[in-house]
Amino acid sequence: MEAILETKDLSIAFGGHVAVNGVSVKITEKKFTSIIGPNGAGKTTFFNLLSGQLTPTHGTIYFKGRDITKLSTTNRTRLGIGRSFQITNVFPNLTVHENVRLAVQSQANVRYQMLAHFNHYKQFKEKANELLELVFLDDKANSLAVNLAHGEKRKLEIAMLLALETEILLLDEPTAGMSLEEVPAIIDVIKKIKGQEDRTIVLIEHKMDMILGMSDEVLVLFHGELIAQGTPEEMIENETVQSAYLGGQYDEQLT
Amino acid sequence: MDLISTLVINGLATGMLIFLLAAGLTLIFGLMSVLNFAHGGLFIWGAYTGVWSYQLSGSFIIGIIVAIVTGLLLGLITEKLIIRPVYGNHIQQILITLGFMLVLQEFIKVVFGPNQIAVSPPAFLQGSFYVGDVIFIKYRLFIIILGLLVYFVSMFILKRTRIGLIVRAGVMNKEMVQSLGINIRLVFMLVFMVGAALAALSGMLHAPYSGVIYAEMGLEFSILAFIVVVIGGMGSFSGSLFAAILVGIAQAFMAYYVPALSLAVNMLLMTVVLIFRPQGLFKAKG
Amino acid sequence: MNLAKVEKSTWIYLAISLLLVIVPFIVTGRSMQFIIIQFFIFAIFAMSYDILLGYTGIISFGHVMFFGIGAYSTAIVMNRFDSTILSFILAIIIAIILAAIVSLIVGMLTLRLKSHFYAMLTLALAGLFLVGAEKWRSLTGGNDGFTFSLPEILRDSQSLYMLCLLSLVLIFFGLRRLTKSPFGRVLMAIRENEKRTESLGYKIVHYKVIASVVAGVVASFAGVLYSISLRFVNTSVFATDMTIDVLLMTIIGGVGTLIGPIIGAGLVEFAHHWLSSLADVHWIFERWIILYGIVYILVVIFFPLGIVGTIQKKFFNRQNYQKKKQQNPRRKLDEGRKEDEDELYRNG
Amino acid sequence: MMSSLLRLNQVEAFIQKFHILHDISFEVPKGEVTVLLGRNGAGKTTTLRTIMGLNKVSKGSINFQGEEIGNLLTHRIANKGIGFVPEEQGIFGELTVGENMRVAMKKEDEQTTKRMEWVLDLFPDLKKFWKKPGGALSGGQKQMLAIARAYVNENELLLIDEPSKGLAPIIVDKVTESIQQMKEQTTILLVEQNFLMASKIGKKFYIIDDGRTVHSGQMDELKEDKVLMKKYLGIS
Repeated sequence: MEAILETKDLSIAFGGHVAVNGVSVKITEKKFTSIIGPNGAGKTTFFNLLSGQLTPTHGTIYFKGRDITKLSTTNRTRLGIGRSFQITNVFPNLTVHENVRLAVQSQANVRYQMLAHFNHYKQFKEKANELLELVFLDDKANSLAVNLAHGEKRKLEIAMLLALETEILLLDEPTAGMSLEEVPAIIDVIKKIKGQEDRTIVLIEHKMDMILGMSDEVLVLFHGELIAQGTPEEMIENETVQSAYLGGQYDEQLT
Repeated sequence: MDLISTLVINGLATGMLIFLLAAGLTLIFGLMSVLNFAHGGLFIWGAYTGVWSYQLSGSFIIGIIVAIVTGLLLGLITEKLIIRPVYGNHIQQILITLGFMLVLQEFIKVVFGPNQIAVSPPAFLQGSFYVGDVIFIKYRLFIIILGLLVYFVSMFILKRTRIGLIVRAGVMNKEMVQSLGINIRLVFMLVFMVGAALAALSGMLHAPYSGVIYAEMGLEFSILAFIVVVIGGMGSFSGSLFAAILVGIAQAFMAYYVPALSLAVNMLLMTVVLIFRPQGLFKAKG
Repeated sequence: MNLAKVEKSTWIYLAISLLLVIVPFIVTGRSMQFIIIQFFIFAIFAMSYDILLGYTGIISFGHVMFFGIGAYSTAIVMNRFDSTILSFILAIIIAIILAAIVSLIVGMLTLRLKSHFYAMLTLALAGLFLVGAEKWRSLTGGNDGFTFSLPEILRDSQSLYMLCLLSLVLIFFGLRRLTKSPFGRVLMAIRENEKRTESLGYKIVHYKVIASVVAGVVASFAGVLYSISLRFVNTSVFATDMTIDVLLMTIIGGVGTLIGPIIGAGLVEFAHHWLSSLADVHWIFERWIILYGIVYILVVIFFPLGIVGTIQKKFFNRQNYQKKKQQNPRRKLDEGRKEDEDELYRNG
Repeated sequence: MMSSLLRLNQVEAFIQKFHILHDISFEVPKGEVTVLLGRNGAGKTTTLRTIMGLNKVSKGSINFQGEEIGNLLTHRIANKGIGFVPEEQGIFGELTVGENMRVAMKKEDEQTTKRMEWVLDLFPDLKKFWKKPGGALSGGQKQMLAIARAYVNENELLLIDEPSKGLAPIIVDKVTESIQQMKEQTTILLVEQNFLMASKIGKKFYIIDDGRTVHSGQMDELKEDKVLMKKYLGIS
């Protein structure tokens, strides 16, 4: 199997605190990889390293064999690594539709066009609408993003990420903070993308049942270190994971 | 040699004056993360009220006291009316304090008239003396001593006293300090008042130094103070002292050797610093 | 061009422009015409500032340097060459090229900095230009400045009026199109959330530099008009007061609206004129800046969106509310409660 | 009947315009450890912050020792005798461990000094790193410092938000032990995701879901109630 994304001995320290410590993983192309670990295990930090928000203190990141450790966020996105954020991160005073259209526009490489009216690009408008429909936000297209409820903002995040059509999708807890009723819809969206089998998906998630159903591979982070890696079934059997992370029968899901 | 020493002393005196003004600015920025463009307004109000009472009473000390009191009061008003609604929003702070600067400057003209006022140092600080070949102007020496005094007293308060501790803790985590039972609003108001008083004091001290005061002085000097704060690293007290002295001495030398460039030297210094070290000289990271 | 596709607001603006064409035939007083001309010029200047502040979220305290570059280029060219239309066109070209070069260099050097550093650095750079204008006496005449002559047609108040109006209208529509282009939308995205714009694959520094070049060139053009309206130039065109003025106009009118700065410029210009003429009534009006400063402070605190922004927001909300009611009456209103707590603490 | 130290009655709260707490009602009996449980984003942290006055109460009442404290300013609430250990610990990173403690000490009398000594015996690490900046401590040490800091004043009630978050299991045991010692002297309201830890020290529990207190009972019973655990806590 081809590894599309690979890290070698990736580490980052903030002050004295090592948030990610010597993580070496291979993410297989067109597979669904989940990263689990308790709060504070370094999952989001790991994502930030992959997408370029942070620069590692040492270690290397390869995308299709190419060293991308020093590339900016912008360039990584253009190469094909897109991400959603755990802390909702949209353009508050633009409409929902504009939020998505900005992503569509970037994907279509229309970046410095300053003479034409944006409505000139009908295809962008339509594509943005399609994506909003996909995440069930079409009726909010003309609201300002700032006025969305939290769950809706998460949906918007996903729509923007999909609009970029990147080969890799990094999803940082897409269902965090959503009400229970909203979760299935988002899972459906993710399953739909997975069903198309043309993207590599990496997902941080706490809800074990969700991971079990979809993941091809599970990585377990604990204290910034990769303590186990394997199929979901293997992870459930794995004793290291059991003792260090799951900590007996109860407390895993509480995080 | 004596020429260089004289220039250095001149530069030090100018630097100390700028430091006093910048100290308040950097204190307020470093501790409260407030960009106060009205600082120059506090400076001229200190100068005018101080000079007015100095000339009325004949006592320089009274002038200084009045300037400080003006600073404290204006600081109180500024914090309550102008800064409090816009805590945490840099753009709004810049915009609103700039507007207040204009108002303060124009009010000077309303209260004290639009003309400039001539000021001379008090008798006991007039004149100069020689040590070897180097000339010491008393008033400048006075300013240098006072500036150093302010620096060390402030450092002592910040580093060694409980109130200093609280202020430093408050900068790092406001909510936590409140949760420990401390009224952080009051503490910050005091910090702002002290910063304003420093501005007013520097205005008052500046008056006899330049010999004349006028309302537009505020904006001119606040630009200078901002330059110093940026060069030193915003929020760094020691950085401001260093940068103020640097600017003061650079100005003194330029004024002597390349007078045409003396006005531009500060801007050039800042431009160079910002381009190569945008966080300023005394700060670890941006 | 398909007329049906033109937005309704465009027709309104065109109609207003036409009305303004008639004005000089009604208002024939030279001093009043002069005030309106000043209003047009500052409206152009304020719009250019709005591109920076309102659309891209950049606070510059040195925008006046481009205005000054325009003013001095014109004055110097007209002074050294014959006072013909040709040299006037040459002056415009020089003004624009100079402004473009300076804004490009300044932008590339400084736009990587954080907002408040950028604000101060531009303040300092404008200060450098001011010092330069004072010291380079052979070229600028120092503090006192100099007068220059103009071709006949530009000396005529009515044709000057038309020139300024035409410029205002063209620049307004040009900038409006720019802000509604895909490029303009990216600028707004940068204003809203720089980091996120980056992770969508946009190189934000490029955008900021382009925005500052556009703003610089337009400001320079305003400077050109300013100097020919006075037939005189001095160092005041580089003064910080001028930046503050244009800042006030933009904010009072409403940032990020383009039409706002025009209205702001009008208000400030006319208020200035009217209040200082009241100085005979009471001396306080001589200090009209106090009033103006207080109004401005109140605007920043209570109407941070400015006049136009506040109106637009009201309008937008109402429109949206009605739309929502029609489309989806059953939708629950209290969906907000799931807001991620952490996130709100950070934002709030 | 046990007297309750703190009582929340139908508390509602907003963050910005978002309605986060809808109906929070519970009591914290004196001398016990009461635990708040619930999913991520259920409103537990907001509840603690609202008690502390860091968040406004829009409706309902918060009663502490028979006195209404809803919407008092935070420092006043703190001075009534409530200590707070926030989720992110709130360590002053550039102050030393000693200075962190000094900020907290309201007075430096004999009694406070005694408490300080007692606390430091509980956390010998803090003594060892007395002159080290708080920011350089490990996660566990930070947590201990945060707890020690809240404890050094004579507080009636401690609010502790997820002390086990991001800590290694061995450290969690240490923190658990220290809280167990403290509960002898102080009433504690604990938010905790680590069920093992919570069940060791907690007596009574309340489950918060969707900004509402939906269930309460004794900690011992909860362990057996698989249905409840799955429904609200997602434990299978």
